[in-house]
Amino acid sequence: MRDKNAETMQKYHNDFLREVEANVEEGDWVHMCMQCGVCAGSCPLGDAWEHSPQKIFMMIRAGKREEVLTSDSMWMCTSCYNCIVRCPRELPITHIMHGLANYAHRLGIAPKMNPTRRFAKLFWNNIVKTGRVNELKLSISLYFMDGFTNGVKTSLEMTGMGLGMLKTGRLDAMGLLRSHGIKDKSGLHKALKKAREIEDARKGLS
Amino acid sequence: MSDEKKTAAYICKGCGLGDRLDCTELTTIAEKEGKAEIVREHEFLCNADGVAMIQKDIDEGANRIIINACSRRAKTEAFNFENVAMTRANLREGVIWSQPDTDDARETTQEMAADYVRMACAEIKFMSIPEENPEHGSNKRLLVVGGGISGMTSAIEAARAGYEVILVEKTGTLGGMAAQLYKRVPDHEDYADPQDTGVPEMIAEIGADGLITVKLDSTITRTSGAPGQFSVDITKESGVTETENVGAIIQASGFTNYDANNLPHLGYGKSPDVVDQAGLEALARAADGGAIKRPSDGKEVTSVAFIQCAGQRSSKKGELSYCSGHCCNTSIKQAMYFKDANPDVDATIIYTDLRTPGNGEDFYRSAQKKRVIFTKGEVSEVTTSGDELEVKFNDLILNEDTAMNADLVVLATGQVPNSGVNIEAATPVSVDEVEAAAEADESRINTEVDTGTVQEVSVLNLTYRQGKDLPHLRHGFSDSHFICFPYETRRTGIYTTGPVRRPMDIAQAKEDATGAALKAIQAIENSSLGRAAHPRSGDLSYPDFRKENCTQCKRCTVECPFGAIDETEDGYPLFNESRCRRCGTCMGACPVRIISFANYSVDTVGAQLKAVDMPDEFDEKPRMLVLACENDAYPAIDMAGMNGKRYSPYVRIVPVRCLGSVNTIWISDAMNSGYDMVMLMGCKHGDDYQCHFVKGSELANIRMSKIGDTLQTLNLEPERVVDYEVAITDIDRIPQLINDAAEIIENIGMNPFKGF
Amino acid sequence: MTDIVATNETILVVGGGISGMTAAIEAAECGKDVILVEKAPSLGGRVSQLYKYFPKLCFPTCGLEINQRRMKANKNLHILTLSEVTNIAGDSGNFTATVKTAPRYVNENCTACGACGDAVTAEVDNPFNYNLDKIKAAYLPHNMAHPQRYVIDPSIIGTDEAEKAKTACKYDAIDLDMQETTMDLNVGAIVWATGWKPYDAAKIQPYGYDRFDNVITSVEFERMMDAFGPTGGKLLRPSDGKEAKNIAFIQCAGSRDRNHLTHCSRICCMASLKQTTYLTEQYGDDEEAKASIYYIDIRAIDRFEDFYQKVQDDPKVSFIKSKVANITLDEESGNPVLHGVDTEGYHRYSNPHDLVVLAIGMTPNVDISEIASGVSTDSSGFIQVNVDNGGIFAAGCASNALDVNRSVQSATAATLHSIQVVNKVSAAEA
Amino acid sequence: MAKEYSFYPGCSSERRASASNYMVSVESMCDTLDIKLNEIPDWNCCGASIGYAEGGELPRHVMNARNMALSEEASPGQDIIATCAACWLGTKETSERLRGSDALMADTNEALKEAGLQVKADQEVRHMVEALIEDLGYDELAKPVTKPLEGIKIAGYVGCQTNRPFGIVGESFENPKYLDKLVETVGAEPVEAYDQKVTCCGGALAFSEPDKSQVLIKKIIESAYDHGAEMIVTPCPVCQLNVEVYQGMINKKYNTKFNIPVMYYSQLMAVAYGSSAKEAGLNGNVVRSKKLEEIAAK
Repeated sequence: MRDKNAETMQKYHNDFLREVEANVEEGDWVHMCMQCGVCAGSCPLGDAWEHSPQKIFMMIRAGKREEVLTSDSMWMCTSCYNCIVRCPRELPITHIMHGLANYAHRLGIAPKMNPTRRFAKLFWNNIVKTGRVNELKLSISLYFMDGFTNGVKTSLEMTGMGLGMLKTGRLDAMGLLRSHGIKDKSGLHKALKKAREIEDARKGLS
Repeated sequence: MSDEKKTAAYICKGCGLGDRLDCTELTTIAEKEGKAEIVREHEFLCNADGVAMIQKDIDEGANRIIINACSRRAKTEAFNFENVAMTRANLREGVIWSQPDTDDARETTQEMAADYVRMACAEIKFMSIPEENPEHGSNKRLLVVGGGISGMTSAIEAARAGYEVILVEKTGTLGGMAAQLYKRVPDHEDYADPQDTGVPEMIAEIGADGLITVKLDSTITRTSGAPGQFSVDITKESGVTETENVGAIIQASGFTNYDANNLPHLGYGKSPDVVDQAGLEALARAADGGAIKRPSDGKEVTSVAFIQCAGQRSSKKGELSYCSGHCCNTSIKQAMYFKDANPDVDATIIYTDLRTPGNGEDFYRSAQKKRVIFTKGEVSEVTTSGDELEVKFNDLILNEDTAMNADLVVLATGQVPNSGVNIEAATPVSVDEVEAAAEADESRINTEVDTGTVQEVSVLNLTYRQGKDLPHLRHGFSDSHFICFPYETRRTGIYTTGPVRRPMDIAQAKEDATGAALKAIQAIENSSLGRAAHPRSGDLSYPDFRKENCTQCKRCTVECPFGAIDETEDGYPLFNESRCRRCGTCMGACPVRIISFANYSVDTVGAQLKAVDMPDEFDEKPRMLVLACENDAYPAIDMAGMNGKRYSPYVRIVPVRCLGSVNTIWISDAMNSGYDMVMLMGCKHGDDYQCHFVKGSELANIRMSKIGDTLQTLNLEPERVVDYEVAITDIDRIPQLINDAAEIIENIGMNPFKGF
Repeated sequence: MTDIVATNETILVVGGGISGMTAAIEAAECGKDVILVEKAPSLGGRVSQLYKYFPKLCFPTCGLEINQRRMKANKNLHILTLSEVTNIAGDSGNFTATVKTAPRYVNENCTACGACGDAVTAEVDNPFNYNLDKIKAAYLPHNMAHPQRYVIDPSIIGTDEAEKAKTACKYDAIDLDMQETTMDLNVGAIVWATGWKPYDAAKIQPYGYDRFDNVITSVEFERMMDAFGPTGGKLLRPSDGKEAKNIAFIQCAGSRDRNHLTHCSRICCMASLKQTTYLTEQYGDDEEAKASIYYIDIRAIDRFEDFYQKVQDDPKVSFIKSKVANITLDEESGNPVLHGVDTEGYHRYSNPHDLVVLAIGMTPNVDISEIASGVSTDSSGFIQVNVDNGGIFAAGCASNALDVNRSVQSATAATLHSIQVVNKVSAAEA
Repeated sequence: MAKEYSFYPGCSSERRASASNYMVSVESMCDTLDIKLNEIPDWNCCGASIGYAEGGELPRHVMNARNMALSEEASPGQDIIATCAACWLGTKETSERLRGSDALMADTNEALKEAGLQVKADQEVRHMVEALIEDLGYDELAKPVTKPLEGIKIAGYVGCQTNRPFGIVGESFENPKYLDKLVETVGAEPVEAYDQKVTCCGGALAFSEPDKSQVLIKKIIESAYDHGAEMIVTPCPVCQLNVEVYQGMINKKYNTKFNIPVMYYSQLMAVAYGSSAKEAGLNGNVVRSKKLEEIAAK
C-alpha cells in the first residue's frame, strides 16, 4: 500500500476522511458527527483517553492521520456501547473505534506496547487455533506477555484469583494438555483465511 | 340618533354584593347624587332575567347605562348592549373582594362602593355614544412596495383573496434577492437538497393575475393620507410620476447585503476568490449545476471554505451585532452546490454555533451525509499563499490555532434592512424632550444605530409630521410589538414584511408576507367601517378637537405614537382619524384640554375623580387615586381581588386607556380635590417596552417628571404623585404599593387642600 | 349556549392557544364568521402557562388580556371550550367537522363567584401547573381564564362533593346532568392550530427525569416562577423544597436526536437563556446563584442574538459546550450530578447542581391524520405548510416548532389562506 | 408446552471454564421450565468483544456466521439462544449486519464455502433472559418457585452487553428493571435504588487494563453494599467473573473488605425452583452465598 504518512494530509480536506471511510469498519459514519460530545462523556474509561471519540472524529476531519492512528485512545474501548445508544446521530461509535484500532493495527502503526492490542492479538490467535477459547492458555500467555520475569510476577499476583477459579472448577488445570476445541478446525481455518483475503483485498492491505 | 340622554343605573346584589353592601344606600346615591332616571336593584343582574330587564329599559329609551356590579372585565357577554354608552362600577372585584368581610371594615367598604357608584354616575354624564368616524375612506386596493419574495408573496396572496394590488419595484425586474439565487434552502420534507427558488413561477402568476398591477423601475416619492385613503406618488426612473389611491400599504423593501469590503482581514477585496454568499450564488448560476469555477483564473474549485458570521454577531464597529438567521442554512445549501456537482470537492464550513432551527436540522444532516465538513472554529484571517487561499482559524474543538487551504472562500455576511430613514435617530419623542434638549444643547441620539449600515434613502416618503418612514426599533429593523403582535407597526395601515422587519429566509418571508397581506386587508376592512385597528379593534370613538382653543403647541403632533396627527400650514394639528389607534396620548398631551373622545375625555375621568366624597382632614381617612392602565394594571388589580388580596379601602381606582392619555389637569384636580396621593400605574417603557401603545407609558413618565414644579407651586410634597411601572402579573405587588401609599401619607400628612 | 350557526363561509379554528386565538381574532376582525374550538376549559394554551416571554421578558398574560378583549368585543367569533374536532369530512369550501364537547357541568349562569370552589373539598391534579400541585375539584382554570367560568371535575360527578358544589351555587349555574355532546359543523375553511406538547422527558433515560426528583422540564420550571404556580413563585426544588440556586440547563433534551426528535425545537435555547434571568430575579447578586447551560449550538437567531449577548455578560451564567452524557444522583445532598465532556478543548466534568432543567423538545400535540385525510405531515408529525392541504391550514406549532412571534406570524398567514377559501365561496355564491 | 431453541453455549460455559457453573444452573432451570436447548453442533467462539483488533471485520462475522449456518442446518426454524452476553451480542450483530448488507452476506458466504457451509441469517438470535421474559413471562417463571428466596436483598447488576446496544425489549438502557423483576419473581428483595446496574466492569479490559477496570468494579460493588445488598445478580459471564474474582485484589489495593457473592439469575431461579446447591452451580462461586446454600439445602 501507499505510505500515506509520507503524504501531506491537507488539513480540513477530506483526504483522511475518505481513507477512513474506505478502510475502517463503519468509517463512513465519521462525517455524521456533530461534536456534541455525548460519547466522550459516556465512556467508562473516558479518563484514560487522550482523545475522546468525538475528538477523534474531528481529528479525522482535520486530517490528523498519524495522530489518530497512533493514538492509544481507541484501545481503551471496553465495548460497553454506552456511546452508541446515546449518540444523537446514531453513529456506531464502538464499532468505529474498533475499526480504527484494527486498521491502525493492520497498518502496523498502532502503539506497540498497548496491552489491549497485545491481549487482543493473543486472544484471536488463541480462539482461531482451536475454534474455542482456552482460558488457561490465554491467561498464561497474557501474564507472560511482557517477558518471563514480569510473567511470574503477574501470575503470582493472580494466584489468589486462579486458585479460587481452580477450586470452584472454573479453570482447567489440565487445559494445557487436554485436547480442546472444535472438530472442523480446518474448515474454520480455511474460511477465516478466505475472509481475511477478501477483506485485505477490499482495504488494499494485502 | 337622538342625543337626549336617559340614564339608567343597575345595582346587582349577587355574588355577595347584597350581603356585604347597603344597596339601598347605593340606590339612593344613584338617584339623588347621580341623578339617574332609572335605578334598579337586581338579585342576579347578569342572568337572563337581569339582562332582559336592562334591555327593556334600553328599548324604552335608556341610552346611558351604569352597571354597578362586577368588573368591566367580567360577564361581558351578558352586559353587551348596542347603541348605548355604558360604564361599570366595579363593586365586586374592586370592593367586596378586596376588602375583609368584617364588622370593622363594613363602613369603609361601603364608602368605597358608594364612591364607585358616584364616579360611574359622574362619568356617564360626559359620555356620548361613539359613532363611526365620518372621515374614513374605503379604498380597497393594496400597495406593495418591493418586488422581492416578500412583496410578490403579499401581492399574490392578497389577490387570491380578491383584492386589487399595485406592486412597485425599484429595479427593472421582479424577484429581488431571491432571483439572484441559483437555488434555495428546501422548505419541505425531506429537507435534504436545495430546491428551485420558485421565482419564475411567482412572476408568471403575478403577470397572469388581473388584480395585480406591476410598476417596475419605480419608487414611492410621496405617501400621504390614511388607511382607506392613502394617496401615493409612484415615480418611474424616467421621472414620470403617477398618483394612485390605495387603502393600505405593505412595505417589503427587503435588505441589502452587508458590504463585505468592511472585512479586508477576511480577504474580501484582496483576492477575487473571496466572495460573499451573493457572489457564490452568481458563480453557481454561471456553473448551472456543473463545476463551479473560481473568479481569479477560472479553475474548477476543488476546495471551498465557508466562514460563518462574517461581520456578524460582532461587537466590532461597523459590523453587525445581530445574527442574520439564514446564513448557516445558506452556506449548507451552497456547500451542496459543490458536493452535488462533484462529491470530490472538499467543502468545509467553519462556524461557532451552527444555527439550523426546526427542520434545518434535517438539512444539516443531509449536508453531512454529502460529506460537507463542519468545523467549530473562529476565523481570524484569510491570506493568499500562491494561488491558494489560507484560512487561519482557531479550531475550538481541537483547541488549537490552525489553518486550511482552499481555492475559494465564501463569507457568510448578513442582511442589512432597507428600512428607510431612521426618523427617530435625531428626533425627540416629546415636546418636553425638545425643551430639555434645547437646554442641554444636545439632541437625543439613538445609540442603537449600527453605524455604517443604516439606509438613508426613504422608502415611503411619507408626508407625515413625524417623518418620512416607519420608526425603527433596533439595528434599523422596523418597530413592532414583536412578540404578541409582530405586525403592528407604528403607522396604521402600513405593514412591514420580510427582512425589513427582522432577518429572515425565504420560507419565513413568504409566511410573513402572507400575514402582512392579511393585516393590510384587515386594515382596509376596518377603516372602511370607520373603526379602530389593533389593539382597540372595533372601537368607533376617535379624537375630536376644538380648533378654536388650540395654542399650536405641537405636543399632540409630536407625541402621537402612531404619527396620526399632521400639522396644517398654520401650525394646527390635522387629525387623521383612520390612522388613530385611540390611545388618547394626544388628549393627555394637550395643555388646553381640547381633545376628547365620545366616551373618553378629560371630563369623563375628571368628573369621576371629583365625584368622590372627600372626607375632611380630621376624619383620618385619606384618599388615594390610582390611574391604572386598563390593559395591565387594571386586570392585575382585578385579579388581586379575585384572589382575596387586601388593599387599603382609601384607594379609588380609575382605569385609563393608556397612561399616555393621562392629562396633568387630572393630577392638579385630584390635588385640589383633596386626594392625598395620586398613583399612576402603567407599563414598562424603554427598549423592551410593554406598552401596547408603544410610547404611552414613557410619555406619561416624562410628563410626571415635570409635575414636581407644579406641586411645588402648590406647596405640596413631590411624593404625592408617583408613577409606577407595573405588569399584569403584579397581583401581589399592586396591593402592596397601595398599602405603602397609605403609609407614605401617614409620614407626610394629609393633603392640606382637603375641604377647600 | 347560543346556537352555533355555521356555513361554508365560516372559518373553523381548531385550538385556542396563541396561534388559534390569533387566527380566530384576525379572521373575525376581517368580518368573517369564526368558530374557535378549544379542548381545555379556557383559552390561552401553553403560552398562558409561561411566566415570561423572551426576549422582552414581558408577561404572556399581557398579550392574552388584549386578545381576550378583542374576542369579547367581536360578535363574529364563537368559542367552544372543552371541545375537540374528532373528524373532518368534505373538501375545501365545504367541510363537515364533527365537534365533541365534554360537559363542564357549569352553565353560562356562572358568575365565577367561587362559592362552589369553597364548598368542595376534593382536590384533583392541576393541569395548568403540569400536575405539580392540586386544585379544588370545582375550579376556575386560572386567573385569566376565558370564558371566566368554573369547571366541575368529572371525577366528583356522582359523589357528595358534586352535590355540595351544586348546593353552594345560588345562581343555578351547576348542571350535574350535563352530557357529552357531538355536533357536525358545516364550514368553508379550517385553521388547524392544535399546538405542541413537551416531548416525554422520561424517554430521555440518561437524564433520569423519571428517577430523579430534581430533574424537571423547562415548562415545569416556568410554572415555578409564577406566583400562582406550584411553588408560589419560588425556585424550590421538588425533592426537599430547598431553594435551587445552582441550576443546570440541558439543551436539546429530546431534540436534534435521532433517538428522540430529529428536528431542532428552535425555542429551547432562547427559553433557557430567558430562564437564567429568573435567577437574578430571585436571588439578585447572591453569589451562590449560578446557571450553567450545557449546549451543542446556541441557536439565538436573528434579533435574539442581542439577548444571548446580554446573558453572556451575566457573570452568573456559564456555557458548557457539551451534550450531557448522563445524570447520577448524589444521594446525600439530593443533587443531580451531570457527567460529560466540554468539547471545547476536551474538559471532563462531573458537576453537581441543585436542580436540572431539561430544555425539552416540542412535538405536535395532535396527529391530524387520525382526524382528516389528505393532510401532509413531515417526519416529525408537523403539518407541512407549503403543500396543498386543501382548505386545511396549519398555524403555529401544529406546523413546526415555533416561538410565539413565529406562531403569530404563521397563524396570521393561515388566516389569509382560510379567508381566500371563504371569499371564493362567497364570490361563487354571489 | 415445551419450548425448544437452538442453543449457543459459548466458550466460558464449557466444563471447567469460567462460567461452567452458569451452565449448570441454566440446565437445572431449563429442566424445571421445560425448555429444550439444542446445542449447535461443533460451535466455535464468537470472537468476543476483543476479537476485532486482530480479527478485523469479515473474519469476525465469519466466525459467527459459521455458528449460525450450523444452527440453521441442525435446528431450522428455531431461535438461537445464547446465555453469554458477548456470544449473544456478537452473533446478533453479525446476523443484523448480514441481513442489512447483501455485499457482506456474499463475502461471508464466499468464506464459509471453504468450510462447506452457507448462512441465511434467518434465525432470531436471542439472549436466554429474553426468551424467559418474552416467551414465558414473569408469571410463568414464578409458578415453579417452591423455595422463595425470602429476605435476601439482591442488587441486579445488568452490565453492558445484554443491555446495549440491543437490550431487552421494553427496557431502558440506563435503568433496566428486568433483573429486579426476576429477583422479585424468585421471592427475594430487589435493591431498586442500586445505581450502578449498567456500569461497565471493564469487560475484556479487566485483563489488559486491570487498574483502570478495577476502579469500575469497585464502584459496582461499593454501591451494592451502600444500598444494603447482600448479593449481586447478573446475566453476563464476564460481568460475573470480573465483579467476583477481583474482590480480593481490590481489597488489597483499596483496603476494602469486599466479600459479596455474585450470582447468575439462573442460579437464583434454580435454587428457588428447588434445585440442590450443586445443581444450581453454587459450588462454582468463589465468594459463596451461605444464604442460598442454606435455602438449597432445605
